[in-house]
Amino acid sequence: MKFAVIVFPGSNCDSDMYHAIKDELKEEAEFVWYTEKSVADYDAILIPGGFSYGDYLRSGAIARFAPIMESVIKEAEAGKPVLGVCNGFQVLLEAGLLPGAMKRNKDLKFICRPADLVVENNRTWFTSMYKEKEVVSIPVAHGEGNYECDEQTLESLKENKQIVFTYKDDINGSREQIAGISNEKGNVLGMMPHPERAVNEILGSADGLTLFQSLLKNWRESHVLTS
Amino acid sequence: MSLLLEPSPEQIKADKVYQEMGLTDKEFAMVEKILGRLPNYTETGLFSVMWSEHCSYKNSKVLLKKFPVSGEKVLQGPGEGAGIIDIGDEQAVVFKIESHNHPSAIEPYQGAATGVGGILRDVFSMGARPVALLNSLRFGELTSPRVRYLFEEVVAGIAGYGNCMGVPTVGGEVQFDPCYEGNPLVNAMCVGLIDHKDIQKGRAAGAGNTVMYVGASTGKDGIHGATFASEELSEESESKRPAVQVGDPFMEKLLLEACLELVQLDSLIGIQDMGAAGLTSSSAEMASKGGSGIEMNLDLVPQRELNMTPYEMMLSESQERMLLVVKKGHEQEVKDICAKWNLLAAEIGTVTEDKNLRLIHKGETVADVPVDALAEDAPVYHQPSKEPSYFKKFQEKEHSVPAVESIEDTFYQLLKRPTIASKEWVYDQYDYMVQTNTVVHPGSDAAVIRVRDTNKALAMTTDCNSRYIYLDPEAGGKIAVAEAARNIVCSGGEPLGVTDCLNYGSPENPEIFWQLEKSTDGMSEACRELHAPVIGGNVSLYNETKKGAVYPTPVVGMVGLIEDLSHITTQTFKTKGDLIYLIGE
Amino acid sequence: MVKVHVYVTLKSGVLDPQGSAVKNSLHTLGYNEVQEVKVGKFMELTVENGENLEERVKEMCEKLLSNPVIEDYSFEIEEVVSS
Amino acid sequence: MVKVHVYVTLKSGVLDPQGSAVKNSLHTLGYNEVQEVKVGKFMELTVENGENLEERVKEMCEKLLSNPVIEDYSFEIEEVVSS
Ligand SMILES: Nc1ncnc2c1ncn2[C@@H]1O[C@H](COP(=O)(O)OP(=O)(O)O)[C@@H](O)[C@H]1O
Repeated sequence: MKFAVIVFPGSNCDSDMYHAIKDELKEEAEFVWYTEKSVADYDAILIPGGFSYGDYLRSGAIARFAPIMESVIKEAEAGKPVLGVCNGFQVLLEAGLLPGAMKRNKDLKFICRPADLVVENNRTWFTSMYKEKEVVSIPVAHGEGNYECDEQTLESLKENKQIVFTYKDDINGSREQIAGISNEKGNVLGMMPHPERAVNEILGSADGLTLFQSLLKNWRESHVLTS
Repeated sequence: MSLLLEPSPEQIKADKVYQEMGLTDKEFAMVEKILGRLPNYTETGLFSVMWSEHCSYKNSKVLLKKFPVSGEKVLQGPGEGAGIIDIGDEQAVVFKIESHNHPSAIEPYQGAATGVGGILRDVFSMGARPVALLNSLRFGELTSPRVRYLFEEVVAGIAGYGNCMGVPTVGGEVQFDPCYEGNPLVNAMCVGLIDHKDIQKGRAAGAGNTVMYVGASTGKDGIHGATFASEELSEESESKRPAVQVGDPFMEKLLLEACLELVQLDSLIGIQDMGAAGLTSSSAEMASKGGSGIEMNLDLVPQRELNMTPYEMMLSESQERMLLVVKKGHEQEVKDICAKWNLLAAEIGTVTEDKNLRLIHKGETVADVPVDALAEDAPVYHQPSKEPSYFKKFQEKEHSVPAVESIEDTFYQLLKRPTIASKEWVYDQYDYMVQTNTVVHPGSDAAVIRVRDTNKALAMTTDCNSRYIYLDPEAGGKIAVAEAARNIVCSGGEPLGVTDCLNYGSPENPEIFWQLEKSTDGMSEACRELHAPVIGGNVSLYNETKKGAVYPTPVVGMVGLIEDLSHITTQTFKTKGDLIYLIGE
Repeated sequence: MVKVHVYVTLKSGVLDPQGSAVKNSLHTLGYNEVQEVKVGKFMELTVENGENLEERVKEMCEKLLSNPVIEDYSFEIEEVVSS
Repeated sequence: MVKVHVYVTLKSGVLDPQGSAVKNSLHTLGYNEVQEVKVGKFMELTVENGENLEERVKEMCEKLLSNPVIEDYSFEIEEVVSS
């Protein structure tokens, strides 16, 4: 399986994502520079964390207009798996691929720590190897992870099972302790916690690797079916 | 300010304008003698910053000479942006600590942030990729609202810059004591990794080669910051204060990535960060080290404001800038890399044979001075030293053991002291995991970073108990080094070397100079004993307010090598029933 | 040349963590008369005067300067400065 | 009740990285008529009307709402709303 890791000016978890795929999942990964035009040649698209454009104005607001995003949006709409982590999630929100928006953490401070997440929906491409309601440890590192959306959006998120991860404890003020959501189709996942930082016990947890393994497994299975 | 308002050379001498810039009468006379004429305003500025304590170490040079600086594995000792030590497999570790005390006292967020920015540039201008940041902080007591403000903002500033850069902040220390009330200490340390073949030096060599400017444009911020750092803080500091430098970590991230690509170019001759004293120190030092001169056309310097004078451009401390020397004819290679990272790259001058720093502005030569005079010939002072009376009193005191009525109460009392309490509130705000190499997180004795694609790791720590050093500088100096070494060893590493940041009061006070002397003696001895050479550091003097000087605070930054990942040990008790041993005296 | 002042604020009903922090600090300092604080952004754009100025500023606000999911914006075309 | 609008901007000469990022982004989007962007803060305070209102708001601005080392502030006491 071939993964694209999108690199914006200011991305800084791009290498971590790359190494998670290459060294731990042992699949192919390539960096794709923000000025490029197409991600059509890849099987999945990863938008890493960091501070694209310094997070100036609003996190993700400027990156969302980078040239590569047109192709990302197109592929996402066509059903290709897209994962946005942290700043990548913020970019997906700004681009309208996922509903809602991010505000500053409720106590206005950046937080970096291992976090307990509850797998709310394990019937997605990204989470099928977790158990439902399983508690997994995946670190967070963000200043603006306080998820906000209106009532209507929240209702439809719930109805469509788009809430994929929640925080076990309220760490940043997010509505309903939401940590990660998918789009309606389920092929686009945005999450604030960093699965690529939890891919080996030496880093404190390997719970994040399961996410990439699920994706790989589901992709392989669908690939066998379609080809 | 327009050129016309600058005082003439004669006025500078008659009205002692140089004093405001930080030069003494004697030093000005030396300048006059070196030049064989009176310096103009810009030239006086060049000498005043280059001869400030911050750039010249004129008061501390004699002390730094005592440190052991060599060792089998030392690839670069003190003198460059950062020191370098071999770790095998054609790889090396690069590290350095630096202070940003005075800027942080005035504007804590930006002061601390730009301190982190500066130390990062020192490391990546050597060609190394920064892999970790640490810090060492001192504040007054948290009961004061101003101190709380300083503490919160300094921590936020360190986090803001380091997190955005994607370099994990993995360790440090915080101490609270009334002596730091008006003069907090903010020291930042950076550790980088490099392949031997990529090691760069800050040199300008080869007459005819091109001097290039890369990064942010030059503004009027931080003019005279180096001199400011070399004075006591007073009420006046507020008004005399230069425009505060604001950091742009996003720009620095681009600069980092661009520099790591630039160092791969065969046509790159030298590169240096424009840190304190900006264009002046970088150009004069590079030329002096390269045994050549530099001529720069200041009209070509990217400027953020209209009508900047040569004086302002040369003394500006705008952040996120680098000076490069590139083989003639290869400028486009540099421009291409910079364009990829959306950075400015301008050709601003050439390397010359005559060993002078010559500045051209609007067609006129506005400065022409020998580079060695700026970079090498600053006066060296051996300040008088005197044992303080408090020391004698302390020595005469009888040893006493504090009476402890309830061990439990005392234990909780101690844990409640902010200096001893958990620092989770601090390091929770730092992204200590980015780069996914942090194997031992903050909260243990030393932080551990694995070296990717090897079975090795690096342990690192900053330590200094300034109360010990105040009470007995020589023993305290040894203790600081020994504590750092213990932290490394306990984590499974062997000490490789030390970087230090000497934070003291005014060296012109003999009792403070005595503290400096004694504590550096102690540190030197411990470093020698432990085979941990000092490969770089920084000196921050004049940390005083009206109420007095801070405790002598020589912060020790130490890095150790862990040969095998299986040697990594953490601080915590692991399993019920395990035996507890106490070893040592 | 014209100066355009753009104001971006959180939509009413959206909890404003910065606003409440500022309010609490003001209370701590003794300014108890402050009932509510909202923190937003203020941007000053220097723009070459041209056709459809107002229309174009509106677009900039909607596309980039504000996030319509949680923010409202307003702007004023301030003053004409000699160019 | 009165509404107080507070505007906080960077002092001239102080670097404004946000402003330049926004300007560049506007150019990328084709709004080349934008010459300069400065980003600051806008705060809306709802305050009980009382003695020395202006004086007290000034104090708040200096003590808390702006950072006098790098920022300037200004304010308007906007409108009286029925309480
Ligand atoms: N300013 C700081 N930045 C990052 N980490 C810090 C800082 N201060 C303390 N820490 C971390 O907190 C832990 C405890 O620090 P400290 O109380 O100074 O203990 P010790 O005396 O064992 O070094 C250490 O792991 C240290 O690295």
